[in-house]
Amino acid sequence: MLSKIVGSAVPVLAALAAFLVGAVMLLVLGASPLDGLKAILDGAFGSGERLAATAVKATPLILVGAGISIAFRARVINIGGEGQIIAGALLATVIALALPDLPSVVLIPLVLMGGAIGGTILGAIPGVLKAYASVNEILSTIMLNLVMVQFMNFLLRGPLIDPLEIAAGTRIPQTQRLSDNAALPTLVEGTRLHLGVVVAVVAAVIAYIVLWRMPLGFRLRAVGHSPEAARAAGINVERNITYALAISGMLGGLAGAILVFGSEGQRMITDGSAAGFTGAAGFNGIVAALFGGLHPLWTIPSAFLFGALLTGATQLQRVLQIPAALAVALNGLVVIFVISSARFRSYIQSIIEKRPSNRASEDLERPYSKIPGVDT
Amino acid sequence: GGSSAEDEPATTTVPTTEAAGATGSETTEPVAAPLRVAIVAPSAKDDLAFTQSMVDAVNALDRDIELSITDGTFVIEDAAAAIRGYAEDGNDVVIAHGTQFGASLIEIAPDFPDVTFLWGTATDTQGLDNVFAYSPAADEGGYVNGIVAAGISESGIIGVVGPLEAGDAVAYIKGFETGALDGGAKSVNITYTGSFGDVALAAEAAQAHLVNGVDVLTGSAQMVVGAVGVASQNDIPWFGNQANQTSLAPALVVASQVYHWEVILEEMLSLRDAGVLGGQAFEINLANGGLVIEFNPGYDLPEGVRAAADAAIQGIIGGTIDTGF
Amino acid sequence: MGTSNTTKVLLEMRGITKRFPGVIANEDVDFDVRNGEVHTLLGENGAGKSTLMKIVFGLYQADEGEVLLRGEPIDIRSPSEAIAARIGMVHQHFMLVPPLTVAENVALGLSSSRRPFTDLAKVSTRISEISDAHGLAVDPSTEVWRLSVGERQRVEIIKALYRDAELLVLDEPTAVLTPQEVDDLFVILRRMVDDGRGLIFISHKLHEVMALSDRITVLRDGRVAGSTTPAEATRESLARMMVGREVRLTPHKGKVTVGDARLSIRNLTVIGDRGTPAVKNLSLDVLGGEILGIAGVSGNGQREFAEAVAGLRHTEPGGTITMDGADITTSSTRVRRNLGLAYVPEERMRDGVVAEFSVSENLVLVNHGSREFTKRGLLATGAIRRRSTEMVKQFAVKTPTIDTPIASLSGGNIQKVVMARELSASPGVLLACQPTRGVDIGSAEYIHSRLIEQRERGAATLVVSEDLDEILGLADRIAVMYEGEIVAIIDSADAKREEIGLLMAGVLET
Amino acid sequence: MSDFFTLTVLVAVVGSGVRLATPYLLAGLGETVGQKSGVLNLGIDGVMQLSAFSAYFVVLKTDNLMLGVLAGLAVGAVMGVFYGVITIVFKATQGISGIGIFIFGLGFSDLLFQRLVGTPKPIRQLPTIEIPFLSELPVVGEALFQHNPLTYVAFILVPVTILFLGKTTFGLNIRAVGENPHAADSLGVSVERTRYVAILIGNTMAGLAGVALVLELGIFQPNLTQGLGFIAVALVYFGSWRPSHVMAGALLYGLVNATVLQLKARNIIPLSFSELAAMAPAVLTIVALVILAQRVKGPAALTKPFIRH
Ligand SMILES: Nc1ncnc2c1ncn2[C@@H]1O[C@H](COP(=O)(O)OP(=O)(O)OP(=O)(O)O)[C@@H](O)[C@H]1O
Ligand SMILES: Nc1ncnc2c1ncn2[C@@H]1O[C@H](COP(=O)(O)OP(=O)(O)OP(=O)(O)O)[C@@H](O)[C@H]1O
Ligand SMILES: [Mg+2]
Ligand SMILES: [Mg+2]
Repeated sequence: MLSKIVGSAVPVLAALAAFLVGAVMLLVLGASPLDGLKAILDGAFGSGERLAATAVKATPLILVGAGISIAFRARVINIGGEGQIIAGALLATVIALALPDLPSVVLIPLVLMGGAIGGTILGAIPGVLKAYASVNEILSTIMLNLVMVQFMNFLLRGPLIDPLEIAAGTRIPQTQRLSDNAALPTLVEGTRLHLGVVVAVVAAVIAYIVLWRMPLGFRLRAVGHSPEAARAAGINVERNITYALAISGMLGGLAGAILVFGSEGQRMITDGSAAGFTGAAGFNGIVAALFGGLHPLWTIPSAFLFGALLTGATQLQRVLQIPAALAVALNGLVVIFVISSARFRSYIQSIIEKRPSNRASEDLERPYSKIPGVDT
Repeated sequence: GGSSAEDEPATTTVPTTEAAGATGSETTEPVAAPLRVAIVAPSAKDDLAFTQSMVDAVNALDRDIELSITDGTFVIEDAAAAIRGYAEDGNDVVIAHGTQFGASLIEIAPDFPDVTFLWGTATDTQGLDNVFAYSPAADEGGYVNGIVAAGISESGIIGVVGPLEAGDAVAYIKGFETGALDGGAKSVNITYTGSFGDVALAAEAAQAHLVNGVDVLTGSAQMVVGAVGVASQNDIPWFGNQANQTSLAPALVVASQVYHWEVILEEMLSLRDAGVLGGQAFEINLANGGLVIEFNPGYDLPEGVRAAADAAIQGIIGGTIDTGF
Repeated sequence: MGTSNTTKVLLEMRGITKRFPGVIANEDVDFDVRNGEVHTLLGENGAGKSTLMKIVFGLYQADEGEVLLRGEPIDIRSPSEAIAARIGMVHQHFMLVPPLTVAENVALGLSSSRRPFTDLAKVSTRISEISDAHGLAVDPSTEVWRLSVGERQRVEIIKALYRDAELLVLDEPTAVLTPQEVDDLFVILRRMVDDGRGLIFISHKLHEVMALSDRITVLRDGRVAGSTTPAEATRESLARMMVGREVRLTPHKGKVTVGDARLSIRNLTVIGDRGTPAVKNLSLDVLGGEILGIAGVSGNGQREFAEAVAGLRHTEPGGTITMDGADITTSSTRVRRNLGLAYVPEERMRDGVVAEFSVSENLVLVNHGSREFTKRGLLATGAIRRRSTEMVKQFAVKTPTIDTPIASLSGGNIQKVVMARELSASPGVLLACQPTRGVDIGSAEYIHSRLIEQRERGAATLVVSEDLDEILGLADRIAVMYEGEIVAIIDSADAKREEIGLLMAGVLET
Repeated sequence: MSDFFTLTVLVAVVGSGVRLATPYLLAGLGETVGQKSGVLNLGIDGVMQLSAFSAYFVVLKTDNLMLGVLAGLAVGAVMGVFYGVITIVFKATQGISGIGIFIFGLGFSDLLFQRLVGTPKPIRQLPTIEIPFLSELPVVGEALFQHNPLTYVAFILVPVTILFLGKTTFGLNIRAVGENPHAADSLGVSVERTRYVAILIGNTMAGLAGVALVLELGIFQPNLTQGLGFIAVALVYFGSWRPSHVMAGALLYGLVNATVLQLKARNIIPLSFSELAAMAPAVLTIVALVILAQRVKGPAALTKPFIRH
């Protein structure tokens, strides 16, 4: 018990250390860290609407983070979140464009499913390539991100462009306003808190159940820890690697659909870069997952925290005129600090538990083997 | 909707929040508080291009203004959050400086009926009565630049480096193409690199033009700095758009079409003073002085070419020239 | 057992204690080696042998105690300091870089005369000299991955000799060698001792220990359990000293009537990792109620053969594998297991268990998805725990709890977990590879008895082992594998140790 | 279409491809050295941005190209020390900590730029150096021997890296440590030190790649690299850890890009297919990975932290 508490304290301390560096940066930039903190807190939690905005910002991070957690448990590194989000968004958008008149009860599940399928396809590609052609997934997912950005630009500037944009000659790469029947219903009147938030949380809980309570998750984790032993036990390693990336992609794709149908503008739009549409959720989701100890449930509060940091950063810039890039740099530091503390944490835990620090598990490419508060 | 700042405890330190929210703008005494204006823009506030043109314009206004800026918000949802945040914070005027922000504005503006939103570049207000739309007739200056470019080109081949085929870049480039061809150019080669941000690709696109015998270059959007670099290394004259880009290549920038939004900003603010919070569209053009062709005194432009440019400007103002856009 | 001509003490360790979190690996250990002698360290798995030697070699630092080299106290803080002090070590696991050549492997860590470049020509020449002087034939320009296990062993020794080691530590050097290779190695080692070097030798094989040692020290639970010499000791007395109780070294087998062939292999050809056939046109029947032992030097295709039977490796067209009448040649591992195949892989830490999983998770690794362990699509935690507890008890697995990560168990207990998992399914065909390699005597005895139980139950049991004693003790029939073929099948009643050794080495034709 | 295949155009495309390849090559070679020692660095894109900014800033302030190059190298080296501590001392998961470095570099260089510079101001660019005689050769002269000094440096570093890894004692140590660190350790080769130096080399070269990019362009902007560093990592796999193959990959990538741009400039690719054409390099890389991946195994200890046992 003690070891679990100390264990979860270590990454939190590491994150605090990163924020301390952030405070120093603020000082150097000539702003008071206290004012900065106030601005961030105010921007993230200052009102019901802002709280809702934070939750909405956290939504894709929860989904991508849960997906990353599943992938990492199977020892697959999915850096393709950006591309998977885009794929999901595109397919969901096409569905909404094709069937705008379906009633909400049908159309909303349909577009969400479309998003999930789009993401699944884009996740399955590197999955199959890794499992059956030994293509390193880090690289194929990065490359697919590049491909998807251009594909998105092609579609949004060409076949899917808002006819009004052509008429006006501005040609902003955006679709027309999509069917209101597909809009994710608002949960709290007057805020932007929409159904997508609930979908994400439920998806993360399901991800947890799959990973720790279902045979599929058992196999994914076995494959992640030891593909050789899994294979000898009769588990189809290739197929499970494909599943891991496909599921991870599915959650990313779902995030893509939610980004479109939970957006202010109720349409898909970009500025020509991936982040212009995704808000870099594909990368920030990795950060959230990590901070959540690569555990789908812990990813929820973690994503909320980073959602807060991101919304808070907008306020930081508004109020103190500190560039939002500070928040980006800070995110990087949090990743570095937290991941660097992982070994320290298992070392401390092993001392507390008076057990040999798990010798065989030390060759990990993967971050933590045990998560506080959860028996595996 | 309708939950605006007055429903929430004012947590910001801004003293005017309550006043602005509770009493509405029409009763605000002009002497009391400065006008609070906020800009949300996709690129950096000193980008020597689109965003800077608006920041310069607000600063050029002869009014007591308290200006806040959120720049570099190319993520549309982030921009939306910033726009909403500024409205909540009790700003009087929020400038959504990017066509792509329009979709969000449609959702936000009705929630803040006392705030005036400015949206550009856009040609209509989407039926919202607290939104002013603004746009540049960028094709006009493009045409003039095209005439000049054709005048100084020896090969008659002229290159254009664009980002995505979108926004005012399209208008500028179309006008430029027409002007250059009217001015006697043999061909105008246009490359869209596919990115607003990739400077390296813009530079290589300029290089590719040079290979094809291009001896004059222009371009639009913030990534053109890469292309300007190529131009200056190869002594190729350059035409700027949006802001005065002379500082990028003091010897080679021939002219820049500069956006002087202050001309129409003043009009919009006056309307607001008079109680009209939006509902109209504005355009800057050569005729109203919102578009200005600023020639670089450091570039030795032949008399004849300069005269042709002036003639073109007059022709456009007079309506005798069609820019093709 | 040459009598030592010198009595100078080369290395002396006094009161060595080494702790790891939660474990005391060495406790107050005294140990010494003289020039010109082989001093053997004996002990069960986890007794602390390797740890003690790693302290000698500077890989670990002792928490307490002192080390004297040639009478002088010395503090060895890294392998390079050990090498400088003329200590060499041949590790339990080969310390070679497979893609590099022999010369590059030897040159690693040496300073070069042609700095910053390596001087491989000079190194190669010197390797050849050492090869000639000690009878360690190996080609310096070959990449190590091309070498046989025996050759790799030679490279390890050359590495130590190249650095002019006076004290040589050999941690289980014979675990992967044939009887002939062991004999050759012992000749080489003897010669080195006669040159005046001191040797520390570690092995689990008692007859080797009796053959090579001058002195023997036994470690138990990190402490010295006693010291003796081959003259005073017997294999039985050594085993007793190690385990702390009486141990039966040869398993007891009852009489069983054999049944029909349950596993039939016809014309099996398997391609190995190097792209050449590792198993060539092999045919074999294993009958119900018998243990068929496959003897052979490692690298003669046993591994590929076993993997092909388990469904982990493709077979070439033309061959067939049949189990209880069903053709399983192209079936997946899971299908084979469902048909009643059990498989104990040779590398248990890699293929046998998921090291990060708990004992319980490893016990259900194969059948976690079965009806017994799932309820409405979810894992039935209760049923899994109940069954695991049972198995742990039944197989006498020493573990704190069933939730303990398996990696923190000793090698013998890990193997018991694998056995428990594989045998609890009451398999029709059991394929056990190196079932007791590196496993201590006590656990080995237990594992052997469980294998014999399977035989009595009527299963067809296939035991692949490089330990000839194990095969001789267990098997009803012995198949000798050489270069991918079965060169002879001998009834164990008629089997002679020397004959099998020669068959394994490919010297004797049948 | 036909006028694309004129000599001048082809020469220009090759020249442009070589120029575009330079930063990929520099970063890719550095990453090769790092990976050979067993350390994956996914963060080189971030390192490149930090180095690019510092070089830009120093040249902006001093107008001295040499100082700019040195500043970029120094920042690369500092990031190397940083990454070394993360991966060697703290033994952090390499794939993820690299992402951390990337995000940090992206954000921090942006922050510095906005705070210290703001308006993009052009700086002096690297001069083109025409190699005597060679540059006068027909065809190849213009395509290959009229470039800026860092392009030559990048290509000279290819044989240097081959020699370094293949023939020097330190190169041997790097290869051994990347394959079997325990073996190297047992022979007194310090795994930590070797990896440290390899990481340092890798990051410094990534820094140089950033410098090459910014001094070629003569301007800085946030996210200058646009993910170039990630592609450089991909090229290491593409080149299966052989410097000459990494060079081939970098050239291929540069040439495909240059060709696409050239085709766009001549209106051969219709504007509406611009984006599809821009997918070409990434798609080609994936295809190449599929073809190559099965045959070549990377360093066995890649991404595995070293722990004695
Ligand atoms: N690096 C380490 N961290 C923690 N515990 C360790 C470490 N190395 C060894 N141990 C523990 O120390 C004890 C002694 O291990 P050691 O490897 O010395 O045994 P051994 O006698 O060589 O066994 P074997 O016959 O299996 O090789 C074991 O309990 C082992 O788990
Ligand atoms: N290694 C295994 N051991 C026990 N049961 C298994 C194993 N693999 C799958 N199962 C179970 O067998 C059933 C049918 O297998 P099926 O192949 O349809 O599942 P799957 O999800 O595709 O699994 P896999 O990916 O391992 O093939 C599943 O319900 C699953 O729970
Ligand atoms: Mg299946
Ligand atoms: Mg040992």
